[in-house]
Amino acid sequence: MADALTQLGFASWLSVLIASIIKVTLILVGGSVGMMFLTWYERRSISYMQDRRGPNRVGPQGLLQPISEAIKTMTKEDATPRDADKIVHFLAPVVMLGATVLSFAVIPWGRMFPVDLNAAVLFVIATGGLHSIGMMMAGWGSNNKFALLGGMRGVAQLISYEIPQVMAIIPVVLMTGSMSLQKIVEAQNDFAGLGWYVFSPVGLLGFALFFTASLAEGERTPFDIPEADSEIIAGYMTEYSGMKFAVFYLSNYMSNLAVCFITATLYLGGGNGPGVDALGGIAGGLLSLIYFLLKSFALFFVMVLIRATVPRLRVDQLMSFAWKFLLPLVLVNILSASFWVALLRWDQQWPKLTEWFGAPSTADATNWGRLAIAIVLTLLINAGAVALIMRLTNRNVQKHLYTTDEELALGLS
Amino acid sequence: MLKTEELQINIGPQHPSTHGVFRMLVTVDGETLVDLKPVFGYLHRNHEQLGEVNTYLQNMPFTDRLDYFNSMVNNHAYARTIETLAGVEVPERAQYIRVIMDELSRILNHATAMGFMLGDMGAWQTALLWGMREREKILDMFEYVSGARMMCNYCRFGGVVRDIDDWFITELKKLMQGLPHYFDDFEGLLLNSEILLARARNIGVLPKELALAYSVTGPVLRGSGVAYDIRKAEPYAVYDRFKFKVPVGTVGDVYDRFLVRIAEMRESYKILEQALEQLPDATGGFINPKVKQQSLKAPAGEAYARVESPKGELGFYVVSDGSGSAYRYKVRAPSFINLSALADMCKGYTIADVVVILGSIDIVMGEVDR
Amino acid sequence: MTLSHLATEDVFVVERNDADFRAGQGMTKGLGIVFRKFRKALFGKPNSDRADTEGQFNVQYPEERLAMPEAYRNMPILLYDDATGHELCTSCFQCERICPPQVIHITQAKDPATGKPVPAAAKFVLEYDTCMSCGYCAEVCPFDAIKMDHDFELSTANHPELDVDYNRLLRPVSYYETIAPTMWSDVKEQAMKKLQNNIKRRPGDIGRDHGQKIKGGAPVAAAATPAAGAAPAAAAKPRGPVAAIGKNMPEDKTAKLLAIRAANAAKRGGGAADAAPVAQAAPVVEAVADAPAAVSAAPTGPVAAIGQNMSEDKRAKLEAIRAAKRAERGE
Amino acid sequence: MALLARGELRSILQTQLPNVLDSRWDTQATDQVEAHGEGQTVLLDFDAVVKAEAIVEVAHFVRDTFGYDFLSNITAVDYLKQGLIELVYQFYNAAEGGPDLRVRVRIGRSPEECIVPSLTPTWPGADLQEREAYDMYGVVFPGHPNLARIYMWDEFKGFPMRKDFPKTGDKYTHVTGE
Amino acid sequence: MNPIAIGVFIVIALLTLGSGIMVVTVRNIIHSALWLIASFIGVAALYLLMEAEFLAVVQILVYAGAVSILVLFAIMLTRQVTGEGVRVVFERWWVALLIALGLFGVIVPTLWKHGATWEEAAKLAQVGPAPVEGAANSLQVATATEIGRSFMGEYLLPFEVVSVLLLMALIGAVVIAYEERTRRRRVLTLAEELALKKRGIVEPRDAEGAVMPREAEGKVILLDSEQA
Repeated sequence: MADALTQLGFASWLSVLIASIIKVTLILVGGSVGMMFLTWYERRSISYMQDRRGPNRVGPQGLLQPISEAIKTMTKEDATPRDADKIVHFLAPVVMLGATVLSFAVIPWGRMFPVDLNAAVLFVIATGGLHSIGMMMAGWGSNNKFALLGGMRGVAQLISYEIPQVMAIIPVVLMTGSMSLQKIVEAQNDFAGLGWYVFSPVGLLGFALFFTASLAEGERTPFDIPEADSEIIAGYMTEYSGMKFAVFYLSNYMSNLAVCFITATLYLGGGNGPGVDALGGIAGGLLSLIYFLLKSFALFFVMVLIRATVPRLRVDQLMSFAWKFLLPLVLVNILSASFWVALLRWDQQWPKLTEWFGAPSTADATNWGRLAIAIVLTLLINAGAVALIMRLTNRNVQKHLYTTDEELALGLS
Repeated sequence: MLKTEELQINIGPQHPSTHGVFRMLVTVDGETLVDLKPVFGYLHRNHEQLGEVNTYLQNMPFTDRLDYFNSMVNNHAYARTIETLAGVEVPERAQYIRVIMDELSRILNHATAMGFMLGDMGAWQTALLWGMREREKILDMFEYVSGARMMCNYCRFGGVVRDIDDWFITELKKLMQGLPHYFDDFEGLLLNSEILLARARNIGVLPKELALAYSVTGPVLRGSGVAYDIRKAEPYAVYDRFKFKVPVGTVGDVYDRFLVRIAEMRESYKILEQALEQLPDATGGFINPKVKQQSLKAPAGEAYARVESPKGELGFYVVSDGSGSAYRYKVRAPSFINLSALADMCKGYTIADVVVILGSIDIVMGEVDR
Repeated sequence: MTLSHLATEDVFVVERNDADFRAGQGMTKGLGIVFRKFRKALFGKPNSDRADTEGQFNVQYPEERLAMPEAYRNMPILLYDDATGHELCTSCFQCERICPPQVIHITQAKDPATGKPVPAAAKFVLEYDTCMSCGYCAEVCPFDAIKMDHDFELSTANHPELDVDYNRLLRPVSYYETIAPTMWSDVKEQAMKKLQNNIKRRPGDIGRDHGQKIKGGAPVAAAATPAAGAAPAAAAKPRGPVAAIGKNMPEDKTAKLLAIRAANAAKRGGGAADAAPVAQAAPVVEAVADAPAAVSAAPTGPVAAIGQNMSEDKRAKLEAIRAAKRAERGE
Repeated sequence: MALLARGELRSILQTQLPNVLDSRWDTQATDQVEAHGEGQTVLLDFDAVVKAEAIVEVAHFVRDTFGYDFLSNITAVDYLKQGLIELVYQFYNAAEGGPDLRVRVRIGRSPEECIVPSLTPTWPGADLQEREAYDMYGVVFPGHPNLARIYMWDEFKGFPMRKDFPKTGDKYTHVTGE
Repeated sequence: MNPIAIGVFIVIALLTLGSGIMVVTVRNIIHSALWLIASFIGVAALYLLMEAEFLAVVQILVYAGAVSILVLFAIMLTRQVTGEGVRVVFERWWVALLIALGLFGVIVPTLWKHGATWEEAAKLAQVGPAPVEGAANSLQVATATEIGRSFMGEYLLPFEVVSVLLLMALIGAVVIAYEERTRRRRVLTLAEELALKKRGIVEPRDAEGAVMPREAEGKVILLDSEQA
């Protein structure tokens, strides 16, 4: 875009500035509009799950409901507790929103990339990590026990789940050989746009793990412990009202949206799909955008479905889930991903393989024999690991089911 | 060595999951609960004194306001007490009608109570709203017979105020067609959900040995494994004519209470089926016509009558001095007395468990704070 | 512990399935059920029967309304006879005595000539804000004069307005007939018979002046009779979840007519002192005049449109009566 | 473990625990006596009225001997004219089912007399009920772990369910001195 | 470098330095930690300006997102923070100054000496063949690929030593925490108390009346966190 502006005769610094401003505006507007749509979407779908209608009064099908609610929250009184740390209390929502908006910089909208960062995958995770600072500030700055408790819980949760989240990405990075989201999308364009990572055993497990960890990062049920309303009221947001609360909410939903976008990009092929390449040009771009949005919103629907179904975990269960369940599986998944890459890419290390099945696959020629071996091997490793971990978890639960001893397992005499 | 600080937190009186204006002053060590003090009285209106001022009939609508989920049961218990006191005969049809209303109340109470408990656990209202849907259907029928959805004021001394008609019976049969689907959905939604198991199993254990000493009644007592149901132990109305089972738990945790409530809904369903089958025709009348409702005078003496309310043993203890109003009127409110076990049940568990345990006791502040 | 009062087959232990191997199957099942619900609610037919447990269950309240069962009781109202305008109440104080929260306050009417009590109420005040809708007053009334209304849209910001006096309690018998036809037909004969007996003992306009001293002309409320009579006697039993409601119609029309009459009376009165009430009443009349469109639309569909300005109607009515009073004084 | 008929407990207590029965009500002549509360006639029951200090012993006795292990209800009644406060303890036999067993304690209304030992150490379920009796009737339960007002606020004076408590006027303004 | 970049650099560098100064001067220790985060983010921005994207992101991920939060946690868990007057003690300021000066004295000469070498290396890397597809196209020093290669090749030994050291720290932390937990005061649940009572064990209580930790008949009573 900057180049085009320079050609129109703008000074180079001016064209960079204008292009950046346009991009930033688009990201901000896209993010907020997306968030507004998301709230409507969530409320309507959860309503249908509960046999009700949901918001349907403001605008067609209630689509304008988020706007009326935005106006409502913005015009509400903005209260600050008397003993709060005023500056920290004020800055907390800003930090939260800032971190979220940053992550939108690298999100590919179909085939359109605002910024193609080399370490884009890590960048998204890192901006997600910044949330913990905002939470801490909110929890501490409010001078409220519930807020502090919520902030502490939130930060502990975010830090714990960042690890499985980052490590769940490693297989994708290994398989692509790059951390750029653009490259990752391109790498999933095989098989007429259907070579998504989720169709491989490694990608499937990775997808499940990453999505689960992302639910925790985005504070979605069953991991909405920092704002568990039935326990600690609203967690770190307890003392916020009006616009600041709205900003928290905005950031929350935007980060959920970002999580869906990233998951769709990493595992579901981003904007890839049948027909995108065939169309090409602007039409193909539009089609890819549609594919991308469809995938993302389908993922969000799963989030809503989970929210409508399951209760939330307890804090200690949350932690043990991250450390005792997700982390081992993630590590195993990295192992099988390296097998995958080794089988499909390398030739010198296993000359026999090359002898039997030919050279490793490239983008245009797929080596079916090697692919089959890779699928079987990784499937075995992953399934075995999942079964093992589940067995261990079950045994652990069974063992500790009754607090002290068998005496408590009372029967009807 | 680092020593953790103990923190005092007020949960309530304005808190999303205290089921009304109820306050728990909790002391926590980290997230573990060290001590819990329940604080009552925010809704206290001296109901018992009102009962001493009102005439017997005037007091009937006030009993609606005790446990406002089950006003039919409250009416029944109160009417039974005054009938015992004044020696009033109740026609058989009225007894059956009362049983039908009681069991419908039990279904609606358990459906919503479990929904609220799951809501406290963080399941976003789905179970609650499905329960609310069934409750709405039942409330519509209550409205049809009694004139009001929640404050039914339906029982009179020696019967009920209005007979049930064909419309009611056909609608009840239709409702009963749908109820098993609801039970199945509800069980399928959460009964085996791993997260629910993790949150409910072995939480808030009230062992069988201690349950009776804590005077808890209803599903809390049965969840602990004591098969004590007033409908069986001291059958009232026509409960001795029905075949139903008393579900009991084994461990006495939140999960057992949850399971017992679901099983009770299914048993209530069986009772409804039998009651509809046995319902005598209208020749016997639905109210004892000899009773002077407005100027009922009971002979001096005392009476205590109790029913198995969905929340436990609901009893009214009335002392009469021979006049038209009670000399002493005391309510044995199940959720109030069940609360006496709350503090000890919560000890040693985490803050997140406290709200779940409270939800599993199923309290209504209208009854606790009388 | 042995439980000797219970046979063994009467007790069963709930199944906990503690030993089951858990691999997320329970959660998956739950997700499946919720998704099925979603599908049925989105594409299936709405929930219309008590046997249904699937599909939309909502009623879109201001447009759609559930039919009220006849027995529904909200707030008490007083009845008067359409034909003669005589109130059914004889101020026997039965309701005042039974009322649990003691919110009924009656003053008996007296014959101005002899000073003897007359079987009619001079004042009848009911505190709606404290009323607990138990329905005892309607139950005990030997003359079937006090009945429970079905109108539940009583919310107001003006609290004192909820101390409702005689004028605002009165409804024609025909109105009650529309909301509870069978319940009225059960008691109609004896109620009317008792009323005829009482009318004989009421000198002059006592008992049909509705607490006002209106000399000459038909009683105010009689004007409302045609409107009320026109209201269809809808079957009130809630067969389906949604049914036509037209019960507010007579009131709207009554209010409108009253307002117009009051305005006319005020004009006749002329005096400068009366200008204010007329000006006050005028906008209300206009507001009410908008209502007919909505009202006329009502019977066509299953969903009845109802003027949302209920309290305004009532205010209009009240205002109109006051205006009439002042106009009269001016004459 | 057997169910007791109404009135049976008194004769059993007379033979087995002769010291626990309240001698003031130890009359064989009639089962009930006319008493007066607020001008009306009240009949006072004579069944198993025990001494206040013996309530714990009797409660354990009925639990251990007859299986009445479920303390369902504790009711305080104020008989103003007799100057009595009666506490009615209702026990149930959870194993056998059946009707309740009532054990009564009658004590004076003055603060020195209005004392009954607490059952809370053995029946924790009595906790809130005893607090209620304290709050509303002023019965003091020594041995109760936390005998504080339960419904009324801590600064409240008087016991609102007593028959001589003024029923009119705003008590709150009176207390705060406004 | 274009003038915009230089301007941005000056602004970011000043902000970073300013936050750093605030860290040591501000009186409230929580504020100080928050300023530290700001300074970390400033450093990350500087990395980004040098087009060392990977380093920048890791800086945010590890330092701003995790390390600083650990610092905050440590402060909050060891001090009464909800109350008033959290002050940084300034008694040993000269020690800090000494360490800072020493560090400065090490870093500046190193940069001075090796600056030219690094630039050359960067140029070499730029013209050399990209080792794996997806390697960065600009300065190669700081890209993920290069870092990975150096770790696994040239600096393998130090890398492994550091890993072992970290692992030891990790295990040590677990050991300390584990001991701490078993000795912790904990509250018995109703069922546990009953089970102990049945065996005739009266639970030992400390002065405050809380149940003391103990082993009952050689059997360790399980802790809550183990039940999950």
